Amino acid sequence: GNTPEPQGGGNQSGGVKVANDEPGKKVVIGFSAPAADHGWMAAITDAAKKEAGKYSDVELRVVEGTNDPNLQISQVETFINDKVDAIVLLPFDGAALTPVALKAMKAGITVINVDRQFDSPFAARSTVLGDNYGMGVSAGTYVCERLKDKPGSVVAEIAGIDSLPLTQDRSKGFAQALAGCGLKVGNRVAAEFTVESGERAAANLLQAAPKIDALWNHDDDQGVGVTAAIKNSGRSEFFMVGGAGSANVMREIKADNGPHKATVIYPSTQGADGIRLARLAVQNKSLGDLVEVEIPRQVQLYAPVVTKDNVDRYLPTAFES
Amino acid sequence: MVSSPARANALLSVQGLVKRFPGVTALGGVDFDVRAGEVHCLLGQNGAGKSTLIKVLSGAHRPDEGEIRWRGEVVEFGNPTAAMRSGVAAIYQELDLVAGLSVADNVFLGHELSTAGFSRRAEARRRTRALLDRLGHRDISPDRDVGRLSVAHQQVVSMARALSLDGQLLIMDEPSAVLDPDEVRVLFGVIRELTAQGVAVIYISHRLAEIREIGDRVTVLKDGRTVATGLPAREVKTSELISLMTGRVLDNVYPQRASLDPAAPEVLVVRGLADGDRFAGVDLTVRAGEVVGLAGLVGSGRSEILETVYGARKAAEGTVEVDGRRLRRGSVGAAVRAGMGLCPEERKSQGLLLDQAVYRNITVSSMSSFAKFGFLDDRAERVRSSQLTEALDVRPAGVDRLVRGLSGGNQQKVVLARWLLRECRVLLLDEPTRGVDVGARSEIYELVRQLADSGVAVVVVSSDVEEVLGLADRVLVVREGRVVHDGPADEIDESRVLDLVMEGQPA
Amino acid sequence: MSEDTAVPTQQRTPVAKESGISALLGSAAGRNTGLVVALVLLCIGGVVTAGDRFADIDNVLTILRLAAVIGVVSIGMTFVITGGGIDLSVGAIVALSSVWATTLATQGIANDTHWIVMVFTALLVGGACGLVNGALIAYGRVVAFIATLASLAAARGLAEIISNRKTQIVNVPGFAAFFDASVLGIPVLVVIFALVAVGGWVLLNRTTFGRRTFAVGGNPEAARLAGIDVRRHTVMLYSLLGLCCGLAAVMLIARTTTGSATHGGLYELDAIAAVVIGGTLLSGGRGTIAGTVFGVLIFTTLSNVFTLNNLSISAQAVAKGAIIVVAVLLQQRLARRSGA
Amino acid sequence: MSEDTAVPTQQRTPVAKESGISALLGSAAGRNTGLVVALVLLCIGGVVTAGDRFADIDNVLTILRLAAVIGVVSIGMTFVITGGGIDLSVGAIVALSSVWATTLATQGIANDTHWIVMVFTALLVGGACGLVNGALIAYGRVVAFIATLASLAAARGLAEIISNRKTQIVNVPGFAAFFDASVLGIPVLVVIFALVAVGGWVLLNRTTFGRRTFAVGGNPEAARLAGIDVRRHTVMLYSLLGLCCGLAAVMLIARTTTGSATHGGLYELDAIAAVVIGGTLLSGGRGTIAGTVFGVLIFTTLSNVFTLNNLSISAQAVAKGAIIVVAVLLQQRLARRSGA
Ligand SMILES: Nc1ncnc2c1ncn2[C@@H]1O[C@H](COP(=O)(O)OP(=O)(O)OP(=O)(O)O)[C@@H](O)[C@H]1O
Ligand SMILES: Nc1ncnc2c1ncn2[C@@H]1O[C@H](COP(=O)(O)OP(=O)(O)OP(=O)(O)O)[C@@H](O)[C@H]1O
Ligand SMILES: [Mg+2]
Ligand SMILES: [Mg+2]
Repeated sequence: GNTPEPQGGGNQSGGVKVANDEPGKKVVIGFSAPAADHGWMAAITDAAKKEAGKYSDVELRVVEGTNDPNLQISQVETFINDKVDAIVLLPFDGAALTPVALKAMKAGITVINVDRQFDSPFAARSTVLGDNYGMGVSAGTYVCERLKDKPGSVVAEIAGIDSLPLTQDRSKGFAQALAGCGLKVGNRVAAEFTVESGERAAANLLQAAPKIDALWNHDDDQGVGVTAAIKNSGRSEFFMVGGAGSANVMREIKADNGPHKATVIYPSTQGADGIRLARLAVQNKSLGDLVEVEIPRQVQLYAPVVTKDNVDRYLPTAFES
Repeated sequence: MVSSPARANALLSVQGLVKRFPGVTALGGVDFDVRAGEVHCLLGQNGAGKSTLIKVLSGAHRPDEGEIRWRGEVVEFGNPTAAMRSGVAAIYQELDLVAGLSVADNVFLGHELSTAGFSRRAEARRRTRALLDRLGHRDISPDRDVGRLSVAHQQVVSMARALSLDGQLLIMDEPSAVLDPDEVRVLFGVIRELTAQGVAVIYISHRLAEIREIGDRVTVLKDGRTVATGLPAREVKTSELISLMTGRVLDNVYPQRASLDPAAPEVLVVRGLADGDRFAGVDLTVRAGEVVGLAGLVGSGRSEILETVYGARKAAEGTVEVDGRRLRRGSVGAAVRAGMGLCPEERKSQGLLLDQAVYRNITVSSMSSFAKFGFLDDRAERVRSSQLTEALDVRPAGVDRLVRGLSGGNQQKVVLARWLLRECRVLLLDEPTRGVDVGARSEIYELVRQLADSGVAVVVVSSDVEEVLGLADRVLVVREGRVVHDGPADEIDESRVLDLVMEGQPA
Repeated sequence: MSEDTAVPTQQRTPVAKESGISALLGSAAGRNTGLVVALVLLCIGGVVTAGDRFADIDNVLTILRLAAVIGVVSIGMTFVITGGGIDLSVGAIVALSSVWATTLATQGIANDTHWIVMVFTALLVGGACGLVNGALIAYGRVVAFIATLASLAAARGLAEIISNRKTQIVNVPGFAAFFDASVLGIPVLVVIFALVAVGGWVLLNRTTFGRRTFAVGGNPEAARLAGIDVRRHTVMLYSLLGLCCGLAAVMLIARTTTGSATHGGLYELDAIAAVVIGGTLLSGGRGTIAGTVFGVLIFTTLSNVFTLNNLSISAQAVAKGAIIVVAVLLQQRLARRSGA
Repeated sequence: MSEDTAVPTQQRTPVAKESGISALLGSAAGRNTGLVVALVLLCIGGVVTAGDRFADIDNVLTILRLAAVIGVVSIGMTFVITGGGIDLSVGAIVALSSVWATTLATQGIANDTHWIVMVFTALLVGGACGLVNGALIAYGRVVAFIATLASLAAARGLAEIISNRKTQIVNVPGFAAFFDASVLGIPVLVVIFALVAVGGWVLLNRTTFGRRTFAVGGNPEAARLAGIDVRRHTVMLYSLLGLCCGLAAVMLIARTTTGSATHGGLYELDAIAAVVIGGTLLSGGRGTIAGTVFGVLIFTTLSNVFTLNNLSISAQAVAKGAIIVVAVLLQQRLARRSGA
């Protein structure tokens, strides 16, 4: 009876792997992430803190979130100076933080890389990845399923911050999945992961596309604004697929009273997983359900589609945006 | 100090007033009193503390010590509003108008005509119109942006503003400095009208002739102290006033002209200079050692001619040559490199770096002569500057002071020092003695003469016709942007110049 | 430069300025020819590239709705900049006001009484923040740039603490209904923007407060000597802007149905840009509400045209830079020619 | 205020100011007492809350390394602001320079020749951007705020287009080796920062260029009439800042081993804040390099102390705002007491 998702909430899995949760050697973990300028990112830090709070043998140091690689590097340097046992790092830019992560590894610190990948395999002991490309594919596949009988349908996309590689991966996955059923993205705008930017982008997009059949929005946090804009415009001819999987959107899917008919999960518990892995690695423990004696090099999380049919399964672990 | 009965009757009386600024005591004990209906003149050298006194009286500065009585009661004017409420209105030396606001807005700034917060604009415009008419300026529109008026017109607006306050005491800090004789006459008419109604006027000017004409009593300040008060303005001897002010005796104000060498080379040659309709066909030739004066009404375009010669404005037509080499149009850099220097009309906005040290203001145009490979020799700059400030008697001394803290006249000397340092070939002086006291004035005349004798070509613009005639070898009269007369200074007299200047003007 | 060439002694016919709407429109258009031309060019660009989709009435309303929120902030900013100040904390104040007005507690009271409680809360919070800014600057004599930079950090931090970094969704009946409605086909938000613009114009150009704002910004020393309490006036200017931010927060809550600590991101730059492109001097003493409105419209229309045309964000950025420069150059050339 | 009470006529001995290092340190500390005190208080706070972890030499070097990049930009910014300007595009110029210097093409040439090619590319791009800014402002007469806002958008857009919004990784041998090294235990980046600071100080305070900068910023019209080519000087100021941005880009490339269009985010605010908190007048005419260095150090030390102390992120923002205000008030009170 293991839960299908490793990220599936501490309490559930905690009950099973009693041996791993037993207090061990004290572990000091440094945690650094980009600025919590949108809900998902805030949820990442909150979940990590909550997870760390469950273990009496973990001391977590959380530093100010920042979108300046220069500052984030110096935060990691401070962790190195402090001789912490492990660092859980969600870098603003994976490549930019690689040298300092290498430095940390060389100093004997266990680095767990979360979400945005380093460009050197030696820079982290283990990597927890969401699947951005897979998210796009899941969303695209779902859209294809619903529109497969209607060739020539108009598909629109509201992306997140366009200059981030993760946004580009999501869009690529989405476009390729759509191509599989002969559809393509007709209109695309980018927002900035915030409610306000979502509203603004959606208002313009709805003008740009007089008729839409399906809309994929990369991020449920900005989705709150997108929904507001849709409501304002009084349009209802299309269905909407969300991204990231906030509790709000899942409740909407469950109630079936809004444009959202599905959302694709991008786990906001990756940071929490990072904390767990870091603790296990420092204490020389292994992942309970694996045969291996070491934790794996890389864990890639799945990006499932949540619909009315399966929403009850995901709602408990969804983040409140 | 005993308060005499006269004091008790006075509208305003001041005792033991002290005002200190960091590093300097501007007022070190001032006593005087002003009666209703009189014109009380304040005299004193540059930096004597006249403007500071005015600011204390009008609530703009708080005194450190001393007592001000208003109608016999001790008062404290904590801010300008308090003074205005009591009936004190002031025209400050440094015109304090807001560029960007209209004339009418400036006149009623701070005591706006309004109903429930909404401006009564038509009313304000009408009253401004009336005030300006009373000051003899039908030509200033109440809707005009004050920043676009000439300095003289701005001065008129300041006066309108002071009149609009309907005060019991009107304080004027060098109102005539930028006015031409005609306008001064109108001003005096207004002052007489006011005093006849019992309004008291404190009048500050460096022109002794004006004091004699309009003043009733005179108070002399020296180094922040009263050295004499209550002197009868019409009777007291000029020499006595000057020696009270300066502590020395001055006789001949204008220096002796050396006879001009007719073979001296033509240093500055201007041909057919024109700038749109502003001025046209200006020819001007100045030989080495010659001082050429430009006389004309305020607004006749003299400043603009000077600025165009200097390259600060781009000429539409015409050429400017220095020592036979033609200058690039509209380039100050070229003019300065060719050896030209300009003391601009508005020293505060055009001449000075107010928040920088005196020596930096002096060396700004000759930096390269103090620099090796671009690195400045600070010490040499200070030494040369102090030599100049001593020669010009800039007070207080000390070249590290910020220029902002200097009195108006001393600021003017700093600008002059800049071009003395540079050893120009051609020096253009726009109102060089505006706001400068008698003592310093004769020093400046002396300097100009010395410069000319050393071979510099000098052009002087001044609204003081007497000054132009006294100082210049040759006089040009400018009217509405044209040169209407060009001849030796000793072949023309003041009334003839005034005739030329006014010709065709409505009286 | 061609300046006006009247000889001073010659009687100059005073330019008769009629008051009333026609003057408002006339002078606004006159002094802002460059901006009007830029906006018209932009619209032509929109029609050419996006045709009916651009010229559509719904699209126009979309543009206006988008302009409304930042527009209200920009109008307040016009006052502060004209008065010689600057405020970097507007976005943060909008965020804090939006969060405070949508806490469970506030919403609870609003549900028990009336939704107007939320509006007052937002206005109060915004006004208070402005008051603090103004007091720091006028009485504490902290440079405006630094004081409001500090407020930016503090207000956003506070907004995050209060909201616990969650998006707060509004469930007060009546609130959304009121703000989503239309008056004669014009959305309430746009009506609010128009009212604020007209009110701002009257305040700046027709009242003592407005005259004093110009004076305080143009020459504070002269204003002081004229008996104006410059410091008190400064506090009032920042408080006014704070109120505008509070109002903008209400409008943003209505638009997004949420309050959030992320609201109002980079509003400071957007608002200042709109104000400055509109012709208000950054150094104070000159300001125009009409220009600000044009500035806001130019920026919103720009992003609308880009979106209609499906342009990439990077290309948008480059084009945006170019268009800003062209608009300003145009405005300058035309203003100079018209002798203003 | 204790003033000296010399009567004006009394001859005042001109204060002889010795030149040289002692004067530099003395006057810098003197005029910046408030900043020094603020920094010392911050350090005491650091030692009290984080003890040895703060006072550690490694930690000090960490602070300095962090300060180096933004420090170089801030020194350039000091010149522009002292000269009466402002530049909002610095972050975007850093990004564009970093991207241009790390394209495959540039790296290819660098690999074939020498890594210095990358350095020159970055400097060239930065300088060119500054030149464009300066020309727009000085000759095009576009307000600095708007011109550089436009450059901000354009340069970031261009950086994204060139990099195709990918992070570009540096693989040039020697480059990283050079910049990661230390000189006598001091990291090369810190050495560069120190050199730029000292060079900037000399340039601003000891050369004709610096003197002209003060003149141009203090009263451009007076500077022009004194024979200074104000427009050319303005162009030089912005170009200098552009060069500083190029250098900062090189340092950032070294620190992150990447070039990216996202580099330098919000550097404009950080740099302006450091400059202004250091005592340079935003309106121009007064500027101090030492103050800027203190300003940068205060901000970086602040975030280091926060990092060491595990504070809640939102509380950090609030504290940051409060500390900025306190530092400025302190600086003002002390400066006023010392009669400066
Ligand atoms: N704000 C100030 N800060 C420092 N010193 C000042 C300030 N204002 C005036 N002073 C000093 O006070 C003294 C008196 O100056 P004030 O302007 O009153 O002279 P004044 O008699 O009006 O001279 P002038 O005839 O040149 O106008 C001068 O030494 C001047 O340097
Ligand atoms: N920048 C300007 N814009 C508009 N009008 C101007 C400008 N500069 C000057 N004028 C006008 O041009 C006229 C001529 O001014 P100018 O200063 O050249 O005369 P002037 O003979 O030197 O008189 P003054 O004695 O006042 O210096 C003035 O009436 C002034 O109003
Ligand atoms: Mg005076
Ligand atoms: Mg003149």
